[in-house]
Amino acid sequence: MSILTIFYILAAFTLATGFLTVVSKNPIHSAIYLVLCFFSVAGHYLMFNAQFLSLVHIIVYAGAIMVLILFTIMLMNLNKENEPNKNLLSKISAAIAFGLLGFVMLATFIKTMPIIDTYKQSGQDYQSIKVLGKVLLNEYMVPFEFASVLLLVAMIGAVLLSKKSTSIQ
Amino acid sequence: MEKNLALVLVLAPFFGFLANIFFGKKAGKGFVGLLGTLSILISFFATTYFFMQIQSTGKPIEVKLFPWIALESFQIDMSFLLDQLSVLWLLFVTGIGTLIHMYSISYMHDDENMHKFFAYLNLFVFFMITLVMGSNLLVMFIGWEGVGLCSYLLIGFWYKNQDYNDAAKKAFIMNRVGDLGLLIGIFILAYVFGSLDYHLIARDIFSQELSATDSALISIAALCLFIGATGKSAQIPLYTWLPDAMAGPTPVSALIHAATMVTAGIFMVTRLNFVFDLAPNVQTIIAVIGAGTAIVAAAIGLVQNDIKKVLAYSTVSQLGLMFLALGLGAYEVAVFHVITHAFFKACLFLGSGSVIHALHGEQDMRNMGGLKKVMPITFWTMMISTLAISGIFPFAGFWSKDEILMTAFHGNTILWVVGSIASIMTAFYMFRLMYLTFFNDFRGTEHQKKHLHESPALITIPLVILAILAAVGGLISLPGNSWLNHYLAPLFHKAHEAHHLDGTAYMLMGIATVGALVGIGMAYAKYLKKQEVPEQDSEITGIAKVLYNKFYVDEAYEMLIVNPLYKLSHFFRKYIETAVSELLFGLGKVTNSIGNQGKLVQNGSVGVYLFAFVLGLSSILIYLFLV
Amino acid sequence: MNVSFILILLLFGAIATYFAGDKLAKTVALVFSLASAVFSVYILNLHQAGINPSFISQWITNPNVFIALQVDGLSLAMLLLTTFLTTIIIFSSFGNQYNNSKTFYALVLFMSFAMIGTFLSADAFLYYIFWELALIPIYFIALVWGNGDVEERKRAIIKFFIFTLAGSLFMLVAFIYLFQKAGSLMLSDLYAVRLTSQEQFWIFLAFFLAYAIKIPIFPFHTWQANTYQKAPAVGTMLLSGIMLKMGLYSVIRWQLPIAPIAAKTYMNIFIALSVVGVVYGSIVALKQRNLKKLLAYSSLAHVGLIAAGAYSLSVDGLRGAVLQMIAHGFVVVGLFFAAEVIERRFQTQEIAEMGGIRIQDSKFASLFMIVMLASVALPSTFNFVGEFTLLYSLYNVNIWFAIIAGTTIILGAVYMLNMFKNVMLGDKDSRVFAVVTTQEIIVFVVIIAVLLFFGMYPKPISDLVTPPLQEIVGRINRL
Amino acid sequence: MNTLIAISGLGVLCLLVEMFNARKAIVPITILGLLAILGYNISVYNTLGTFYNNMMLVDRFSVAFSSLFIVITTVLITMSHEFYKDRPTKISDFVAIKVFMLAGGVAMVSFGNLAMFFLGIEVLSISLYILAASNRLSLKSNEAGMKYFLMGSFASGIILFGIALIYGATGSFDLTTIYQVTHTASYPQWYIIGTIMVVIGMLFKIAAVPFHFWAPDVYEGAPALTTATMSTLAKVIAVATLYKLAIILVPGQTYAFQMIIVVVAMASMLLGNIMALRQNNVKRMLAFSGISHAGFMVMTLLISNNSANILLYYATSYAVAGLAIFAVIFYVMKDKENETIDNFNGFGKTHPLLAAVVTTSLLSMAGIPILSGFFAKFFLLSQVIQTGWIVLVIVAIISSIISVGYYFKIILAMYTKDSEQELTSIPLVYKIVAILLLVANIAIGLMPNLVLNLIS
Amino acid sequence: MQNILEQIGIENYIYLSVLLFCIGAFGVLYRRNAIIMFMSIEIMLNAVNLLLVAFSTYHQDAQGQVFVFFSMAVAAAEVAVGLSILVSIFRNTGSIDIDNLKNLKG
Repeated sequence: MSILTIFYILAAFTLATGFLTVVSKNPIHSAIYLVLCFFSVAGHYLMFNAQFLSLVHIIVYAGAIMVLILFTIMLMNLNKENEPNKNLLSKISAAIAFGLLGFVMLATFIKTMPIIDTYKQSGQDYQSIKVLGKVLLNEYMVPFEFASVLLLVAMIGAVLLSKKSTSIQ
Repeated sequence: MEKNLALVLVLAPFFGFLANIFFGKKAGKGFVGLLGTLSILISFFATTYFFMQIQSTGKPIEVKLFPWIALESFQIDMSFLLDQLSVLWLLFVTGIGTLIHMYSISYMHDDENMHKFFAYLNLFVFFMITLVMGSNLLVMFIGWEGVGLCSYLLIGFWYKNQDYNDAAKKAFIMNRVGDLGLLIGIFILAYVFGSLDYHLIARDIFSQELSATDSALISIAALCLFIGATGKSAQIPLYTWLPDAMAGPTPVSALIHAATMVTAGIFMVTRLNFVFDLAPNVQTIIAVIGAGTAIVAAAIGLVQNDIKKVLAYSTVSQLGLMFLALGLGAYEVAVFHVITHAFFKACLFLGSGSVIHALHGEQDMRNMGGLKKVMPITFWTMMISTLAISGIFPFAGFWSKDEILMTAFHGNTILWVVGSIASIMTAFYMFRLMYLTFFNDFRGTEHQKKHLHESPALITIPLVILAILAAVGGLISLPGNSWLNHYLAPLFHKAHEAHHLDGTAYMLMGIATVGALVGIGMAYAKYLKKQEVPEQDSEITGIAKVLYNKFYVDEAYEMLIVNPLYKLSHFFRKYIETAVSELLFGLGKVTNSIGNQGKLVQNGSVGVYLFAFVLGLSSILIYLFLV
Repeated sequence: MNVSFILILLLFGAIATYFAGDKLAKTVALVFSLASAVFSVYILNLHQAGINPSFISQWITNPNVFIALQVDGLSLAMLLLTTFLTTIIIFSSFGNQYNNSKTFYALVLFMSFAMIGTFLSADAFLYYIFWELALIPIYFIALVWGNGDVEERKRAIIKFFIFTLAGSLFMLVAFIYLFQKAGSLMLSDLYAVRLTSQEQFWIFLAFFLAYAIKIPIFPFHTWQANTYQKAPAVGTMLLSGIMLKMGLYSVIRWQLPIAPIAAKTYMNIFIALSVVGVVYGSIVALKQRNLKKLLAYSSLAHVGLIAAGAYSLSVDGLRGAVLQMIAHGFVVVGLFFAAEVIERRFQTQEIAEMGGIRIQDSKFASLFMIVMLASVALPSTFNFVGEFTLLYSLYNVNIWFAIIAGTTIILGAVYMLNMFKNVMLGDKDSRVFAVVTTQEIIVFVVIIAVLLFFGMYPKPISDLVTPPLQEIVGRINRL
Repeated sequence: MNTLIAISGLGVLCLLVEMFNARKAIVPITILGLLAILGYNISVYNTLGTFYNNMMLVDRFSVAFSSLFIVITTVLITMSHEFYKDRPTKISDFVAIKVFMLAGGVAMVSFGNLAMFFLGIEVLSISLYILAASNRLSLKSNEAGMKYFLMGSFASGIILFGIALIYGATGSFDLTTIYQVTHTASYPQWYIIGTIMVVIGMLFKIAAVPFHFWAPDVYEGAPALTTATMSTLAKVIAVATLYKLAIILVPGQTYAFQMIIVVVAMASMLLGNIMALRQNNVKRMLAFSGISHAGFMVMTLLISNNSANILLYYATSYAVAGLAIFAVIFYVMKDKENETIDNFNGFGKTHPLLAAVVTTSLLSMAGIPILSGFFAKFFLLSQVIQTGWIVLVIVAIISSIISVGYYFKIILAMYTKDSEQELTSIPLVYKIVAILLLVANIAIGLMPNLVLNLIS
Repeated sequence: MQNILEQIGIENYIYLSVLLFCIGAFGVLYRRNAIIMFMSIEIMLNAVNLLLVAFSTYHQDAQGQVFVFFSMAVAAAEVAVGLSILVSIFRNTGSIDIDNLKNLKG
């Protein structure tokens, strides 16, 4: 079983779970498919030998984001198929958009794809935790800090939007 | 000295006008009349001085005042020219003007706006003097339009009556039609000769060969100028305003619409005789139109019942005869008839005014009659003038009309026949007028009858003077020994053979006299012998009806020109205006409908928005990479 | 002392008027307008004495823009026209009571400021700015103090605004293009720039759109009648008396010399359009029942003739145009003032509701009549001088232009006399017409005096404007 | 270079001040802080270069635009105290978010690395999502926040995809490196795709057609102050960033790229103005007006000569006019059920001064001289015509004409209709701000050199 | 260390992420349930992350992977804000159907 076959299987799995996420009627099912999808993506990362990244990926996406989403679903008691039927037109238009976008992007890439025979092999370590940490905290120190501002804003925002304010009533 | 005197000549009436309009009301009617008359009299005296001067030296006097309009190729000055023609014209303009002013003192005495009347009359004389004295066409044009304005003001003098105002308006507008022609003619002359000065144009014409284009242009110019003349001098096709103009007070009719203003066309043609001489085709047109006007107007005059309307048509007819003469190149003959016509026609109008005055405004001859005994002076003066206009020897009209017919006879027999018939008709309707007015019994109301009286001296004196002039005016140009021809000779550049007193001449005189007598006889038979009175308006039938309604020319104009114009106006206003606005509003509507479509797309659904997003993205990628 | 002082004076006057309060506003405005008139006479003296009162100073360095105010005979004539007419117009409004009159009179002075700026500017950028600025005050004057139904007024005035703005924006495009070519927008630089005939055509057309709407030339005139009708008397007078002269002046100053080849090639078309406007305006005026609208259409006819003369590209045509601009400025102000005098008493503009005024007030009748006669170009009035020169210049282009345009002589008489008859004459005296006041008489007398004096002796103005016009025509013909 | 840090610090300080229960001091402190930062920012006008491992690229462009952002933010924050008067407990959050947003904006115009750009745009966007939805009890506000969030995330995805492709093609996120690679060596076509996707994402942010659909809805639904922020600050930031990106990333401006910009600009100008004609809601109308102005500003991408200056001038004039209008809108639309133009009825009589401010600002937007809007359009078009896209100029002119139609709707309402509501006094802050902005507008108009030569 | 791309090829990764991205986009367009739309957006971001990592390997460069961390932070922040907006909508309307949000239009 060559690596390529593994890739194909994994890719098919990724796409399939992604697609199922999108089309599942039950939000819970969608969420579960999405988690599977995330895992498959983590699998891809592993194939690249990016262990740290795949770990972080699973922690952040599956562990944090999906939990948050699921939590919200539970909170709102949405775990049933309560989505009314969409009208045909919007379905068709979504399908058209999907087809068009997919076709255009794929066609574009196929058309513009350079022929790559040899791949760079630096032979150096570029994706171990150590290297990543160095890059992140040296070169990318400012963005790293700035990301904290981003998270701070999100935090303030989340509080601002969801906190029941008592002063107005 | 001469310059100052010329200024006095021009400005005296103008000051009369100013004084009357500003102070007339306060100063009182006596002052107004006196001032008005005196200011003209001063002009008259000044004219007499110049007349003497020119008689003795024969040299024209030019008075340059100041530059007026500057054009790139030449400049138009405000300047005056006193030569044989203008002085002659001034003489009878101011002379008759003085008489008529005098007459008006009494005639208008009861009108509350007498000061305005005199002011307008003075203004008229001022403009008439400008017209005559201008040394170039444009100064003449000031006078030309100015007299038109005064005519407008005076016709509509009784402005409370909207019919009178319409008549005034009509006069002004029809004159303006002619004025446009005149203006175009002026443009052409200016273009060809680079000047509008009479002298310079004449000098150019005689000093150099004219190219073919120039000759053609001059022909057009002559035609345009003649169109101008038809407006002012009431010729076909623009004559219809003159009968309507009788709405004005009678002295106005006498001064403006008989003696002076309407002869401006003849003056202009005579003034520019050297131009017309270059355009023989146009001269033919002038002659034909003159003859046509003469007979058409005479025919209409046959059946009119309003005393002033009869005289108005008579005027048109006589003017036609003058143009006939002009068209045949006999300028001095036309001038001669202008002068005699001024005398007798002014007299006739003033006489009719006297009658109307006596009858408290009655103008319908069917309600007159038998006034001979009550108003002897009026009767006799009018009788003399009637004889003169009918061409009875030895009154003034005989000589001048005879000259015209003789010229016509030599020029073109048909024109002569037409002119002669017009003359016969003239004799007929003039005597019809006399018989209906003065003979038989009075047909008016009892009230009127009680108050019948002869007019006061201020009215009769001018009548008498004019009657005398009408009787002896012919003396200035007796056949064979014409002072007038001699006097005017320097003006004309084309040698014009004088008529000899030969057999033909006597024969023609005889025919004319017999013709006149026939006309008189018919009138006598119909109106004195049978004592017929014209039927009421509704009973008129047949040809008479056509004539009575003036060949329906007014109606035709109304239908062919006025109504289409108003319809066009309506059409423009209703359709073109809206169409143009709608076109532009249409653009607004298009944007609005685009906006509405846009509003439909902007339907609040995120799906649609994202769809548009994806479409935009895709099309950009397609455009960049796949096309 | 240079000419920029007059702009400062008026701007300051506008501000002072605003702060003077409602009661004093009109007096203050009159004083300032009078001062500007006096000062413009002073400038005239300087000019005659050979001193050049022009003003130039750099404004924006990149792009190169100057504050350049140029005084020559032509701009001086327009300056005098504007300052004197503004004074007359302000004085004429003394008989009216306006709400919030401080703003009103401030706007009037501001408008005068902008119009004078337009006439004086020798830098296209500055010129354009003044050109647009003049639009704002008249918009508000017409909108806020206008008459008639609010909705209709709004529609008419927004139409006017969008029309004129649209036109002038195309002019702006032309200027931008020229700026790229010349590197500066100074008039002298624009004159010097070489353009192909293709470029000239488009530039000419862009200018034409702006000016044709402003003047207006058929078929761009549809804003005019309604706006004139809805605007208050002062607004109408400003619009018709001065503002539309901006368009005509610009044709002479900017359009023709910058695009001479196009002007020469297409002159017949533009003359024809103008002449069509003459006839069209006259014919439409025949059936108008609203006095101000009738006057508006008559104005359309008159300015059509002026435009035709300007496009004839001859000294005669241009001079006639300038003379007639001035004459028309005064006469149209007089006519609209007469309409206003009637409206003050009868509260109507409908001709059918008037009549019989002459019985009650013959003085007014006489004054009105003289102004009316001047507008139909009776010889010895100023308008005749202009109209004659214009028609003659048209004749030199083509006799048919002269004949067709000449019909205005006839048609003008028709509608004017009809109007006069229906408005003034007759014996209807059901409505009381209070006798004209001294203030109203003064306005008329001043206007009439100007019209008659220059009618007899147009030489001073003619001499003043001829040298620059000769230069412009020379420039056109050189190419 | 330290501007970004200072601003972020100021944001944190706001939150701290709240913790110390000094609510009333928040706005003054922030304003003072911002002014100080502004002063600092101007002082580094001449110390240019790259900082923090090329993460920040400080040049005159970034300094000038950062200063503009700071000024706009200062104005917005000055008014926020009055605006949030009935929600005092949350004022620190609002102010802090705005300050952070400013930090995002500064990061966006002075980024030297795509990571900074991406984080900056996310900070900006997330702040705006929050602000748009910040009126929690209003369904409209919720809807606006949600729509903006969904579409904004989508656009973020596109931008991120583009960045990934750029990285894939060049192997770096560093602007200088990318620039060197694309101008010296050959590179895969992905790079172009990537830049196009980034540009499209930015076109979304500036609300250019056809990526504009979110703008009207969000502007309408969001609280007025947020709308003001979006239509002035956010738009100006996005435009400046788009400009910087396009200039640096798009190599040698091909015809096809220009064509896209031309089409987008024309569509934005026309559609924005035409749609605005049909609006009754003032905020919505201003949204469409903003779309058309985005079209105008996008045109700067076509021109080479002096374009940054012109963009700065245009943006300044647009922001100044917009803020002045909003200052009045805050007052007029306060506690109003609907936000239609009718609320302006009779405003000319009741508040002549503020009405004059609105009028002049609208006229400035419409491009009437001597106001700055005219000069902005003039400078812009005079450069565009040089590129040969005369069609574009004509379309710009036509859309300007159309725009007069709706700008004058407000003016007409103010001066011709009668007011049916009773007079209330205007908060002093709004009045002062409005008048100062009016003065600024005219000053920039009369002395364009003040702004026009800052960059080149 | 061997480059895995030699056996798979970078193009395959590009296609995969494009497809995944399109699926995400499709989800955003297709669904009206806001939560699932959020999930779709996460799929889109994941696609990009995958691409970044692939390119990181392609260039043998750590920056791409570092960028993924930022991307994750952004994703987390977005979800947090998005969900809180959703919560407040849900509190107001009792629904998370995006089609109910059509008050703003025209």
